[in-house]
Amino acid sequence: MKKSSIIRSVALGALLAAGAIAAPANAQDTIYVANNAYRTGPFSGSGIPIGDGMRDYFTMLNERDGGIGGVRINFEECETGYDTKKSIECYEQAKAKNTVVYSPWSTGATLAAIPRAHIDKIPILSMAYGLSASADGSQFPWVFIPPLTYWDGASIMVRHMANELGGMDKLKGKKLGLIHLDAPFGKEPIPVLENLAKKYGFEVKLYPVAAADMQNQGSLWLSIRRDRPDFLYNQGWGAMNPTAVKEAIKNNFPIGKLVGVWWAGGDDDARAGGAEAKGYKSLNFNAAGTNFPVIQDIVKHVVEKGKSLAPKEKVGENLYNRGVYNSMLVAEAIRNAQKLTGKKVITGDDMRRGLETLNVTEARLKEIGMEGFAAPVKVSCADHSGHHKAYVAEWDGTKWTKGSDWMEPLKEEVRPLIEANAKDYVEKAGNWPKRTESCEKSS
Amino acid sequence: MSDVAAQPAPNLLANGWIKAGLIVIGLIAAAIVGARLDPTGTIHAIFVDPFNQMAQAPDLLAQTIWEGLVSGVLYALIALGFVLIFKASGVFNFAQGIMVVFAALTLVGLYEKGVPAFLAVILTLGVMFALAVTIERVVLRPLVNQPDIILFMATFGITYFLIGFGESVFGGSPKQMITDQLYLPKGAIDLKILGGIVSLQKIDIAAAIIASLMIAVLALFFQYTRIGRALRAVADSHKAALSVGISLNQIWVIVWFTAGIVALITGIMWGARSDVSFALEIVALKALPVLILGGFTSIPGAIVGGLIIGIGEKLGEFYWGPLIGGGIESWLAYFIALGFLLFRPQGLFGDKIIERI
Amino acid sequence: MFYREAGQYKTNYAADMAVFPLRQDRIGLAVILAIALVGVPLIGNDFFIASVMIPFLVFSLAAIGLNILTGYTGLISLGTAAFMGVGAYSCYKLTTFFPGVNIIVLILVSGLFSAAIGVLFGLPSLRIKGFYLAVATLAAQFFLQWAFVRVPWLFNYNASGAIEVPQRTLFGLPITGAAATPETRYFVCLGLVVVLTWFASNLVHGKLGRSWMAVRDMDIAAELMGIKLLNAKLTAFAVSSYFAGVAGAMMIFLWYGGGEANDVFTIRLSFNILFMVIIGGLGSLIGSFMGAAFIASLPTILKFGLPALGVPLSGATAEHVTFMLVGALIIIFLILEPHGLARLWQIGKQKLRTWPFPY
Amino acid sequence: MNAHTMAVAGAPVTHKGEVLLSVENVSLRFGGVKAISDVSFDIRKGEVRAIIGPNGAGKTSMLNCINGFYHPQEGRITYKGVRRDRMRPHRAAAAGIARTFQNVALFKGMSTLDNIMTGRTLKMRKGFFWQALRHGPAMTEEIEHRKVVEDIIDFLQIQHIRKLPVGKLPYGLQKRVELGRALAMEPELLLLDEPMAGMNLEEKEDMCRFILDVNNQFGTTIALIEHDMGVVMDLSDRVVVLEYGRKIADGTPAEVKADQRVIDAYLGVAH
Repeated sequence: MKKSSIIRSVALGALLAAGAIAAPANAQDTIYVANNAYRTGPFSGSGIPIGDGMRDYFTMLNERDGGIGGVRINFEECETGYDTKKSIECYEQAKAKNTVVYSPWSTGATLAAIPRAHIDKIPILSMAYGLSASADGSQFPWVFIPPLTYWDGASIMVRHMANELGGMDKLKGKKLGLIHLDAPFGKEPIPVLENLAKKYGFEVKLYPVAAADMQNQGSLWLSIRRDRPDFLYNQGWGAMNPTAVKEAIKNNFPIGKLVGVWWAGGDDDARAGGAEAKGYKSLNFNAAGTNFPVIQDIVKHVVEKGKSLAPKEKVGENLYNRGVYNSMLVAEAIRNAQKLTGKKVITGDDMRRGLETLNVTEARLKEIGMEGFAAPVKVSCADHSGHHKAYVAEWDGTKWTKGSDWMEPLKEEVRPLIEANAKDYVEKAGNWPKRTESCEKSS
Repeated sequence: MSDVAAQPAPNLLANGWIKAGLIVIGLIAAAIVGARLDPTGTIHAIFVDPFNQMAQAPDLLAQTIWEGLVSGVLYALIALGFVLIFKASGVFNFAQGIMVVFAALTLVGLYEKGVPAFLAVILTLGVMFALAVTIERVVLRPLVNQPDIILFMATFGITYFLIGFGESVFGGSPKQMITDQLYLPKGAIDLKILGGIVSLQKIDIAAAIIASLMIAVLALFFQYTRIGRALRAVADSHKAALSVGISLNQIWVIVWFTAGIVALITGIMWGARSDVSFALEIVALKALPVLILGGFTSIPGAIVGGLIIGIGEKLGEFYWGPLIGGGIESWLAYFIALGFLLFRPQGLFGDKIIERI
Repeated sequence: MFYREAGQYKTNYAADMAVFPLRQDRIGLAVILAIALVGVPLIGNDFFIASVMIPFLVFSLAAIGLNILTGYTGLISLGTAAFMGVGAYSCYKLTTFFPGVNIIVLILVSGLFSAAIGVLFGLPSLRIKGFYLAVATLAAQFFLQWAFVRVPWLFNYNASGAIEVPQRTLFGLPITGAAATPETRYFVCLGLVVVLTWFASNLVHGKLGRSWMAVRDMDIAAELMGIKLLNAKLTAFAVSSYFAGVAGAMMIFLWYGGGEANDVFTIRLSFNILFMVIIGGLGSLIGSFMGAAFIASLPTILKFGLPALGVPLSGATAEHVTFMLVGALIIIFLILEPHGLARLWQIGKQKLRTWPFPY
Repeated sequence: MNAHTMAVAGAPVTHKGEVLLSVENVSLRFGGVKAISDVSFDIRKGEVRAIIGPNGAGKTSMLNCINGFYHPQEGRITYKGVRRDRMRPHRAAAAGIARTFQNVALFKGMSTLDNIMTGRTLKMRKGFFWQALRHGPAMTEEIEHRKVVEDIIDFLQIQHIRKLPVGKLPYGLQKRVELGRALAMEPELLLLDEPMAGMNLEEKEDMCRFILDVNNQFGTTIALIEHDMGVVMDLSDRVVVLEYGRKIADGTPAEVKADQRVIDAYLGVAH
């Protein structure tokens, strides 16, 4: 009898729990913001600082200002472990709880959520990740990808290369290697790089890294030694990045020529290389460090009160600040939506309007204590990304510093590709809902 | 019933080696003919070009082989943990990979908590011993005499438990291995030979030396100690060993502890090459083709298998991988193992299986 | 007491050979089907149907597939996820080539491609046995996973590398694509799973099933009975991969609704399905369902259910606890009953039969 | 007895003379170990042929050669006039050779009924799709063969264990089920490897009766390995004696009993 009673109690518990999921506990005086996070799994090294930054900014707003526009933010994390199955569950939960915005935090989760969001009318904010084509607001009214896409990133990489060499015309005959995770995320930059290579006469070499071999890149770096590329662009994530930095040092590849996408800019990624990693670069659109009023406020209102999950020395690291930056976009969009609608508690559709007219100016950045922390961001009805500037950050051995000026992406190259791809996506999906949402006059 | 077809033919093909030889000869012949007929096309790219590359840049070839050798040693170390446990308890220990991560994490975690490096090593060994005792008490003892697949599943349970436990204690973020504190060498020796540079990382050399030492120690341990003899007895037959008064429970603890030590050393070495994170658990799967090649019960098999797989996959990826887009390293090892297996189903060092009935 | 078969006489062999010869079992089955058809859609909300029930059905089908191979034929496979992937990608290609054909037909046909690939990777099984074979199936897992990324034809050269699920309808009602409601998708899944489970049950109770089990229990004796080992093993691979393939197609088309599919069919998924089969009970179709409920649905229910019940467990901690709990439960169940949940169920039935007397 | 099984083997096969299977100069080695060296004998249609000898004499290896499980390196095996020393076991089964094993080789996870039903595998012809439906022709076929199997169950008096998994049955019953499974194949030649090992007297008597019935009623030719000399003398028509892989005697039970080499072999006299 003992065995079967265990089974029965487990079954009973399961039923109770299943029933309890049904009731979304959403009080009326808060705004519910769902956020995926991955504090577990092979990518947790990158996921933890980002999650902490996202969380701490909202906690700070609640503590300092009592929320946004007088409404507290009910910020809830859903653990995905960077697993698409779990992220779909998280999406369903976010939907059941009437979230105003959904941050998928992985390209796979974004791709799975995009078709649903159009039916469920939930805005997706995939900040500089996800489907590049979704920057086309006329086809993807519910998806936002500010401040720039992977394709913009790749074009900035080419611009950086040209700057280092002394002009676009110097690109001819050069070799650019792309180390990338062998998955859709990693392969994103390929079309843009290939187009640009044709145009400027340089060569692109691909070095794919299978997810299972993220920490086992020996033969890949041998190929790099053989091919001797002039520059390397690393579209990597998680455990792949520190390994790449170490291997570059090991194989005597000039570390200053290795440039990571913004996700390869973790402090731990660079730290893995020790002193020799000095000069490692990564694209970036937010500043690292604690020397900003906003970070100081977080330290004061959150970290020092013991309400943060992050250890104090990790606050202000690059990826932590990236999380803060993402939360800032969400918060500003909420504020914007409140202003547009005059409501305090907004809905998903209000949030979409808020995002479509998002305009964080230099002055506004200063107001929220982010002067010099990031570049201004403006999103429009047609352009859901903005294709904003980024800069090249450089690791000085202990922290990330600004290694270049802000650079514009090659928008004229990227935008037509985005529109063509958006059309292609919509055609293949069949019966894709036509945009019916009207654009705001004010934008 | 007409059975003319059942006339016996001289069955040379029954011998695996002859069959393998014939196939290899056939392939080479086809390749040579093909390459002649088609000097620039696919066949040339597959059968001629890679060898040209090898001849033109012998330094890169040497480097590739060295890289293969080093990762082979590390695969072999993981495989060694499997073999030890399989020999003594017949358990196919899937948890060996996570034990590597867990041991390395414990070491680094303790160091981060302020424990001096070498004390941390000793404490980690203590933790691995406690783990071995716990596994024996909680998992193996109640499951004694169950079919292999059940024990195999139980090690999956251990894996899941250790993932959750490890992450909740040490956190999920990757950690730096404390190489300096353990006096492990850094930097590289650059040999100017073969018309280029062959760069040997000192940590890799250390890994190879430590692995060889450990294998030697294990061999001596098995050969000359009382416990070693008992282990071999258990490996041959549980029942016979029991009947001469060997305590199975004690043996299991010892063996799992030994596997834990191997795991710690593996973890330090792998950790020094990249970093200590849960992603390492996936690399541990590479030990499976190594086991297949070497046979589940042979320690020399694990070593030789590791080297074959390590060198084979590096050469394959480096010289042939680009032909089909690269990244073939993720599956090449399994195909190499599968290829060997078709000719020797018992592995390179296993005894020929005679089926009795 | 509650579960007496006394008084139920069989007057012909057909009745005796029925899958559920007992009246109580038949009533039980009818009740379960009624709950699945009426109860779940009525009571469950969208979250429950989309995140608990649909995954449960999809995994049950995959587990049945693996159970045919591992439980009935005794061949361990660690490549189930890859075979599921073959089904998903075939279905995607089929929807591109035959946009007019009903999606349910395409899902069923895509299993055939998976079966063919399964047979190909099953060929070594004649020479390789046991754990050695398990590792051979890993070759399939890693190779196919690589192919899903590396062969752009498979995902129609989409820049995103993802499978996009087009909208398809049945009787005018969308059943795939984002516009399909969870209820509709659930009913389609339920229909497919019920029909395919019925096929599976027929197969394992017939000549083929007996050949598989004979190969599993003693391959040498089976061959002396005139069973061709290669045929038996390859049909097992084919049928098993067919089920896996259909489950994979269902997974992408009816559950995920598109996305980065190579990211889905990973080794982890293969392991999970193996857990389901072993925890549920090797060689038991009912066990496959129980295993799927245990391994796939329990973590979801724990993760979302406990916070909803007021247990302060969230984010990473919940994930860690889930991992530890699943690990511990696997070990506990193996110790309590190595033959899986299905055997526990049988013991429970036996108890009910004799209750309130001990014998 | 039942009409059905009778009908299958009802042909007049009483003349014991025609050679059904002949073994000529067969040798079998495992690596360097010679299990059988240069053995020749024949089995005639309808007879009960016993193979006896001390442990390790190569008796089981001999049976394994006959049904294709081992392939002898030298010599030839001819069955019904066709050479077949290289065939696979399933071909032997198709040609009408069935067998039981020294250590019961039943399918332990299956019921008695299913075990015996596997014996009918070769006789069932309905394809995959009918099986998947389990209606119509496939069901008719199942029922038809179930009837045959029920007849065998009746014959062996194992009705009560019909639905039990065989793994949990007592040894004597397992042996009986195994015989039933072999009979279900309706073999022409039945190889029995120590069918009475480990049985008590009563069980042995039952088993003897079954073997004789099979031989008499269905005319099945039987080759039998047995250690119990009493049983061998009672049952068999002719006996071949092996020692250390060599044949040392061949003849009627009476002749063999009187052979000095056989007596030495059994009493362990040094040669």
